[in-house]
Amino acid sequence: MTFPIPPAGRTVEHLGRGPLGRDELAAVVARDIPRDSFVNLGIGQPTTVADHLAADSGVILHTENGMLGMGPAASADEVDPDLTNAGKIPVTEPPGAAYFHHADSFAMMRGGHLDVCVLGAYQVSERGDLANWHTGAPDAIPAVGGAMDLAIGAKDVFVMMTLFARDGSPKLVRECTYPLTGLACVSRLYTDQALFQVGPGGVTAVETYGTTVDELAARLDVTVSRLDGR
Amino acid sequence: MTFPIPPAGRTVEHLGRGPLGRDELAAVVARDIPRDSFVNLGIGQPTTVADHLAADSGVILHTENGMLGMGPAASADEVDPDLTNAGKIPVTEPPGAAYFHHADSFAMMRGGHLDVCVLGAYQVSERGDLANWHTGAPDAIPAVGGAMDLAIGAKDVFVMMTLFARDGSPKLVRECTYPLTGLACVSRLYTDQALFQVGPGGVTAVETYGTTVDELAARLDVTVSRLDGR
Amino acid sequence: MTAITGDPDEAVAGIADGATVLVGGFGMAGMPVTLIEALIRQGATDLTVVSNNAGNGDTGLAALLAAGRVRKMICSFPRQSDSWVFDGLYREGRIELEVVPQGNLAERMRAAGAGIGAFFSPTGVGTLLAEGKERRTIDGREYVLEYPIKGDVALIGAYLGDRRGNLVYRKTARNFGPVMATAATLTIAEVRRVVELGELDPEAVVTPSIYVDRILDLSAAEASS
Amino acid sequence: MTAITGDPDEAVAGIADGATVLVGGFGMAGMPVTLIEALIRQGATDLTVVSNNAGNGDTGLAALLAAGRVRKMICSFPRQSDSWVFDGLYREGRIELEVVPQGNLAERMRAAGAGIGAFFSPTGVGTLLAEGKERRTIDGREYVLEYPIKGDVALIGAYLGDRRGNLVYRKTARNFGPVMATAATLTIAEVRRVVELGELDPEAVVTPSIYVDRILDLSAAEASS
Repeated sequence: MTFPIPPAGRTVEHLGRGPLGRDELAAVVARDIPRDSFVNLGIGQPTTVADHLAADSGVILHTENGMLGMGPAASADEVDPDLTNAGKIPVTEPPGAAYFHHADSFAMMRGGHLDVCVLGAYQVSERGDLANWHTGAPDAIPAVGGAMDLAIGAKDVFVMMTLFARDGSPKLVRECTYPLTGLACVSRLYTDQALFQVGPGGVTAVETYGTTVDELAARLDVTVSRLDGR
Repeated sequence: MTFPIPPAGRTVEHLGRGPLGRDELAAVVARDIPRDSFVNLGIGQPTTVADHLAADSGVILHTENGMLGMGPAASADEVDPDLTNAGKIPVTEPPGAAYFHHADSFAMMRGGHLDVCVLGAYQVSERGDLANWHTGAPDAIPAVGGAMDLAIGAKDVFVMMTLFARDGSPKLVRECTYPLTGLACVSRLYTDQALFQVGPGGVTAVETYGTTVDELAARLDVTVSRLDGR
Repeated sequence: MTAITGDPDEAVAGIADGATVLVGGFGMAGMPVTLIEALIRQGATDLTVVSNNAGNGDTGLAALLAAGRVRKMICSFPRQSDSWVFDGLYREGRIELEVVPQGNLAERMRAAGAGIGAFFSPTGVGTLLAEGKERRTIDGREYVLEYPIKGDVALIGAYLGDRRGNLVYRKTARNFGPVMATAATLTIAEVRRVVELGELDPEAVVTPSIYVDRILDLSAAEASS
Repeated sequence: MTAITGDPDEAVAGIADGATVLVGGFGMAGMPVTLIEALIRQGATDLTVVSNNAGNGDTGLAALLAAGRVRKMICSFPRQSDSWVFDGLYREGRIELEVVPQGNLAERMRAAGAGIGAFFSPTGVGTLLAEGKERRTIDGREYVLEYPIKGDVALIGAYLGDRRGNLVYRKTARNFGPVMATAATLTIAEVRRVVELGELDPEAVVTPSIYVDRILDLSAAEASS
């Protein structure tokens, strides 16, 4: 199922249902990507957003490894080892694509030319700080890839994640405790429980799924506003 | 006529003749460009060096406006307004050429990838400082083009000029009085009267044409050494 | 999304007085003459123009200068055998001039497009054109700090565009176009012809559509005029 | 002048112990596997390797690591599902690691190739990976100063080369190859096939021959093996 775009200026609580499943979450993110945008979808769950973009959305996908106008994942007989996405998964080349090298690809990101980038996260702060590259665990091998470049490299950075970790602790926090990927870079936070705006104005709930803003606010250590100011 | 490459370690005085004509000077520069070099020839007189490169020299010409493997000037029926050299003169495209944009073209220069660049000059100092872009006259419109990039952008910078100005003053000087194009960048100075090495070791005459090292030294305000140390 | 039009006036609509306009071309090669003529009709004035040269003859950029629309030129080589329009304005003190070494000019625009805050360049060290600039020795070599040049608008000439806005250029007419396309808020390209999606080789696209806001299709412009 | 050979061992001759080697590829796409295998046979050790990843599976870069030839990896993403060779060496403390954000990695090599002394990048500001780096606010935005990464050698994979040494790539296998080619003193490319002069479109050449010192022609290598 998909939800309609919420009316401007009003927070919508979708009750009588549970939190969003992974596919539903991807569909909500896809719903909010403006027509004809240039979009980078991060590795992992964000990649699935592509499956929910309407065929006529006009959205053009960028992949950090040097392609604009990337097509869907390749079927078995289409696999070409020279053509993959950032997750090294074989993809396809629709008409109108363009290839470029890594310095040009990251110039495109760093220069602020992408409209939207969708990333996963360990934590997001109320100001929009992002932590998504490193758990900080002493035995973890650090690996950043393009995460820091993407974090600062799009006009809008959307994060998609579950709102709570497996141990029940919130992942939307006052201050990130995990090592940061970027400062004040996230604009919208898509979770199974709710969609938030984050940034200089703090946290504002746009939609909730199977819960109310008040219920969520009680479980979070941040102040959650509503679009309608209540 | 052309001169043989002078024997290593010996300064050669070509007497019984006058100073070099413009064509002869270009031929001497061409003689000293190593086989298979990547070379940029500056606007004006340096451009004529191309006419003296052997057909089998393997030299590949770079033009700052975005081409490697530039061909000779276009004949009347070959003129293509989209294909010119840095002097905006129509040229041709032999097999094996490559085009690139201006940032890439100057990255190639600034990054030190060209073997030789040949420039004209108003003055060259004994240390190899170059002045070739601006007379400093109050009514002159300053225009630098790629001169400063070329001055620092080749492994070897050759300058070709007359040794003396029309008023008889030497153009090889202790300190340039014209505004500088680059510091300590010239390695070899080709003039109608003599070929010099310049740089940290000062001025060394390699060849003279129609005059002796001693005669030249008497007319210059710099110390001129000989390759053989006399 | 790239808007495609055959109408030069539509292509340049909305350019504001006081705008910084990047103008492609090296001499006449790659010069977006039709867009400049439309800009003259459009009327924006008090412009800062960034271009390698300061106009040739009486058309294109020279005509914009002659129309008195340009407050300041940022370029590498204003003085040419056929730059009489600029020369006259300059000598009369009616135009400001910032001379930038050609490679720094290109790299400063690249920096603007690539989100680089500033860079240390070895070009110009010890010369008049580096006076007052921050200087630093790195690894034994001297550099000056150069800042990005960002355009409000870029007017460029390309060879072909596709329906999506991807561009290819032709020979040395490529020059500043691809760099300027990345460095401006609004990039407008004139192309000889717009082709269908799939007609350009994805390996040979020089300017991907993300950098192109509007295309003027000269073949459509001619057909309708 | 670009030397062309069908012999992988000749292609990598002379690489010195202690060299910094830039290795192309993003995962296996663009990875110069035959050159790396030859480098293992060649025997150079104590290498610093700069590459986006730290090896996949047991071949290519992973095999070089397994052979104990690499002292230090500079990369953006060492930890992958199939990076067991690197993971083991790292956990045993037998290899040094410098993690660099992918775009800074590419841009630092571009700077090396382009003669830029250093540049201010907004990527990584306020993170662990910018600790100890010079920081500056320019036009209201925060940046960190990043320095060039220069290679003694670059090993890259391309698609086709021509007799002069011009290279084209194929699809997303292009990735780091063109940047690394500019950033190394000695650039060695393996290509599927070498074609005659004139067979590559001059508009579509990605790496001009000036950046290519040696080409390994894989079609000739196969024919002779």
